[in-house]
Amino acid sequence: MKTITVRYFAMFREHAGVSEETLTLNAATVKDVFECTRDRHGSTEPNGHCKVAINDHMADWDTAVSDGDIILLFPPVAGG
Amino acid sequence: MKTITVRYFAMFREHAGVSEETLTLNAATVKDVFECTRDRHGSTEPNGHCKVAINDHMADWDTAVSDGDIILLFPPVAGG
Amino acid sequence: MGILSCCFPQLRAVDVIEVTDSVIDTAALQRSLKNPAAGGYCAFEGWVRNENEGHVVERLEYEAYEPLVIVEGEKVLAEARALFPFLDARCVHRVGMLELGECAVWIGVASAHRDEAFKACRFIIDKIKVRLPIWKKEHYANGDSGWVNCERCAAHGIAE
Amino acid sequence: MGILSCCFPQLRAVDVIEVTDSVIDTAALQRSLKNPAAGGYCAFEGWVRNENEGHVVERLEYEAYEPLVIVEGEKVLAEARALFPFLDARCVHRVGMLELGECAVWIGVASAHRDEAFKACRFIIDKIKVRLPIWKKEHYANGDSGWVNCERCAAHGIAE
Repeated sequence: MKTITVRYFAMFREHAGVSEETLTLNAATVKDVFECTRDRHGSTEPNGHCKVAINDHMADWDTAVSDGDIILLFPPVAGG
Repeated sequence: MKTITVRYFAMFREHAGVSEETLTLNAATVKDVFECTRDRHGSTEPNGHCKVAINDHMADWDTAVSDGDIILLFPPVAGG
Repeated sequence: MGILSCCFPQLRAVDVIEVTDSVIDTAALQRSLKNPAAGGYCAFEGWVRNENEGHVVERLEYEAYEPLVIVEGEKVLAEARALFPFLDARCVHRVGMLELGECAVWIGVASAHRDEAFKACRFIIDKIKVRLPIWKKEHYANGDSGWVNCERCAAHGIAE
Repeated sequence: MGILSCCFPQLRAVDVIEVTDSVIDTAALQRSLKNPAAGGYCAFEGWVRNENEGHVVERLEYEAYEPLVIVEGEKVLAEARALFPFLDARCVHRVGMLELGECAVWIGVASAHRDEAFKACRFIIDKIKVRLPIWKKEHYANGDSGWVNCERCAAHGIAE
């Protein structure tokens, strides 16, 4: 089990009701974190539509997570 | 013979030393006017690089000229 | 409509091309294209730059035959509208003597989405450069000057 | 150089992307791209429009994660510069609540010739829309609101 800080943005934050929380999870990759927190961020999106960052660096879905990481979960972006 | 008013623009005007003159020419088309006035406008350009207008309407080189027409001789354009 | 007519004062039905011998007020022109249905705006400006084909340029002098600039310019705008349906487009070309950095031509296009705005703006400047009766004379640092040949002539060579 | 440094006050070596919660001062941004070697300038602005997919839109709310907007935005600008060598480019994206007609994003590119300016500007806005961590929520006339899905998602469908 790892202690991970998860930050939610936009629609994810609205669904979770918090912008950030620290969770203890059984997760190897950021994709695992995304799946484990589905009931928090409420996304029905395939994760391929979303983006993720670890400690302020954009990450791939199969990037490994470590104890103490800060994971940023980004819903589909729509700038401009 | 026709009496034609010819207006020169940009480098043509500079070479002719006048912006407009009335000439009596043996000319059937505006191309004839262009050729007859080569020593005036000084162009070594093929006429295909230039443009011409009759009485403020853009014309083709084979458009016929009439007595009293005002022919505008435009050197190669370079706007923008 | 009170609020809309305040924020969008100049909803226009026709596309406009103009010739001016004064500094082009690009900010005012841009405001005139504001439209509540517009999601994308693309602008192009041609600036006087300090070099052309190896010559150091100090000034540019533009001459235009305004009556046919307007007629041909309106045709270009209508063609652009038919190809890339936009909301509004405007174009202003300056004439007279311009210093380095000054704006010689401004084009603005507002459209619902960005694709039409970009494509129409590019189409309009490309056509303006080769179709409108406008000429420019470069004034060089060494005191010489020279009329600039049109882009199409340069691209196709003298033999055309 | 006295005259040049007066007319061209902000010659810069790097391309800049910024996030702001204030009105974007597009005129000042444009002036900052003035460069004596620039002959072409292309700008794009995204404006809040009154309709999206059949909904009457009254306001748009933008949220951004600024640290990664800057990092990813600088990557986009560097990619654009490699593909379409220009002189200078800048981008500003606004966040917070925007009214109809307000500018949400501004991109300006100055280059020696127009081709690079148009292509780089288009490249930058296309990438910004799908790569930067920015989200927008539409507020509708009927009181509802909704987050807008990204263009790429919409284009490729939910099955991707």
